[in-house]
Amino acid sequence: MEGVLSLLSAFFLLIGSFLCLSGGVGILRFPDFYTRMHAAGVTDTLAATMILIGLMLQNPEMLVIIKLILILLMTLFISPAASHALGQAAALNNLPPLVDLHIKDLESASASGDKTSKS
Amino acid sequence: MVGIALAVNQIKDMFAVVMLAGIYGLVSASFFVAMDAVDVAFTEASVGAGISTLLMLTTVAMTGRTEHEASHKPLLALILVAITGGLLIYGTFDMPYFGSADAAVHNHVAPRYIYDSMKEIGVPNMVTSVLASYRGFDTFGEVTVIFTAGIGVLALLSVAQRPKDDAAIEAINDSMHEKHLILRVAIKTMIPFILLYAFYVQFHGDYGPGGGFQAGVIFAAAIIMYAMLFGLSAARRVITQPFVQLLSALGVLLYGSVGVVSMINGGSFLDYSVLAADPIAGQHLGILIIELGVGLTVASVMIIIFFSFSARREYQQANKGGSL
Amino acid sequence: MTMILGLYNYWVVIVLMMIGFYIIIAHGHLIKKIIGLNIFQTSVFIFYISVGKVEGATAPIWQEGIILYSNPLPHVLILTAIVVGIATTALGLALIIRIKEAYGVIDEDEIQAMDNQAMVNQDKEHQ
Amino acid sequence: MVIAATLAILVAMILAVIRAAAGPSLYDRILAVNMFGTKTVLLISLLGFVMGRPEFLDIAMVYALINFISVIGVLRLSDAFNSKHNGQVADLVKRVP
Repeated sequence: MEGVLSLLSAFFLLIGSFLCLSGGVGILRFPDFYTRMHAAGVTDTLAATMILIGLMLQNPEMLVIIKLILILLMTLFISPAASHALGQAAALNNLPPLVDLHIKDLESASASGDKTSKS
Repeated sequence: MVGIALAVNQIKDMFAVVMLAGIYGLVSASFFVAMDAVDVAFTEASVGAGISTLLMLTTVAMTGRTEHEASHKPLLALILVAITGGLLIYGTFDMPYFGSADAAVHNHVAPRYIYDSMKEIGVPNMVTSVLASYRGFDTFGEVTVIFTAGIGVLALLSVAQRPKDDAAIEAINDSMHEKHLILRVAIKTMIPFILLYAFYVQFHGDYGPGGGFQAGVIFAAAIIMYAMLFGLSAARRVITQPFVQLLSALGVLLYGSVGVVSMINGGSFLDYSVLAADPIAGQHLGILIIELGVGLTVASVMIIIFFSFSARREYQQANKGGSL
Repeated sequence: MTMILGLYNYWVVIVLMMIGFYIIIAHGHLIKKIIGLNIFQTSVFIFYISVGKVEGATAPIWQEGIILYSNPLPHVLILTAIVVGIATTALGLALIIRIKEAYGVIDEDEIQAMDNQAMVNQDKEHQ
Repeated sequence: MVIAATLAILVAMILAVIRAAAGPSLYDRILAVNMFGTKTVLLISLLGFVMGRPEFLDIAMVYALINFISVIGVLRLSDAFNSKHNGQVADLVKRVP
């Protein structure tokens, strides 16, 4: 039983670490804000969940587990709300996504950029 | 941390600098956890990362974002800094090594705090017992300083304002409702838990990390959150200005009067052992009450500071037709 | 080598302190100065906390079976210092806002220039 | 395993800091700070386990709360930067190959 638990916990922690790292690489390497937000937002929540579950399996004390569950609930509550607010604010304030720009050629891209900056 | 500090030095955009300062606060709090200073990390977490970033950002929003190129030569400053740093590093060669147990700091009063506080005070968290009992007078001074700072901010930034009528508040409320629907629902759900958690931190400070300072800041943070999403006037209706001012004074008063009561009971100022028949019970009672006083003052001063900052901002915006 | 390992925490503190110091004296922007002051302050916090750390000890909260604790005294001092620090920072920021309202700028040099100008004008009026 | 996770989080934190320092737009910075905050929550919980005193999860909880508050605050205030922000958008657009 003990061995199974620690193995499971190690597994969860491993997944969590991997997600963390991929999120970090994503936030650094992706080309524009929205893709970066995708990388950070998605991995953040799942990585936190995985690591917290991994920690829960490590400690048999009830109080610690309750606190971990509280943190987990809070993360699940907060992280999507914050991501949503961030994305909404960016969209409302005319931060253009990169996708639209690839369709047009460079001149019209910079022209539309100028237009947004004047509006 | 050094890297972040250097970046702060280089970047001209004030907004980025403030964000980096926020990260800097987070890093230093993690460092405090690694150094066993859990109570300090607690405080830094609630203060350095949240409130101070918020205040700085409000100021940046009110004063403009860019920094001009410095006109004078920074070389002189650099030389001065290099000389001072060199002297200080020279000074460290006599210092005790990091983590050594026989350094001078660990030899005078600290052993008594560590080994006797359980007997004398009966509170497991030594930081709390030192803070509230052994060095209670110190803490009284700190609380007074915070109170004074609150008064100072109030004197500098308060604007004469007439309370808005209900219709205006409703209008603001509706306009924000559209924009921040999801956030408002999320926060509405969370605020009661945050307040409850603040009380937990307040009264659990004897047994784990926490205490009046931290609880005050968390409590204030919940109110600040409400004010940010539901409009300042709506928050002011819940917590009126005279009420917080009264509360902040009341906290200091509570602290001081515990000291006076212990003097009346025959002890010296802030000596809680005489508050109850049993010295340890007296200590418990005293610590509980003064932590409450500290919590009240800190919470209300933080609320006062935030309210005055954002009221000032609204006032400026109203005077300039909504543009900065 | 042992010296480097034993003293590096002080050196980090000094480097941070000097960066804060440099920001305070070399930059004219008042908010930046406040941030510099905060960095300086944090370096002092780190100094205190790292002095209080004992190798192999744990946090100073009493628990059955633990003998070695870190020193609680610096923690107390720094805990209050942090909260007082935020209060004074708020006061400084409030002052900055008032300066901005009075002068329209928050750059040290420009404020000085405006002050000098005002002084010159006053002198002219007297003559 | 716990230590490995701690190291992974540290690396992710460093990457987030680089993004916060470099990030061309305002929202990139806010995003990086937000991510840094969540990572700090995880780091502190992990550190509690590494040091063998896992009852210090309170701090992690405060972090989760306060981080959220600061992100919300930043977003509310960032409306004030709107007019100044659009210049940056133009820069961003021009940088696209």
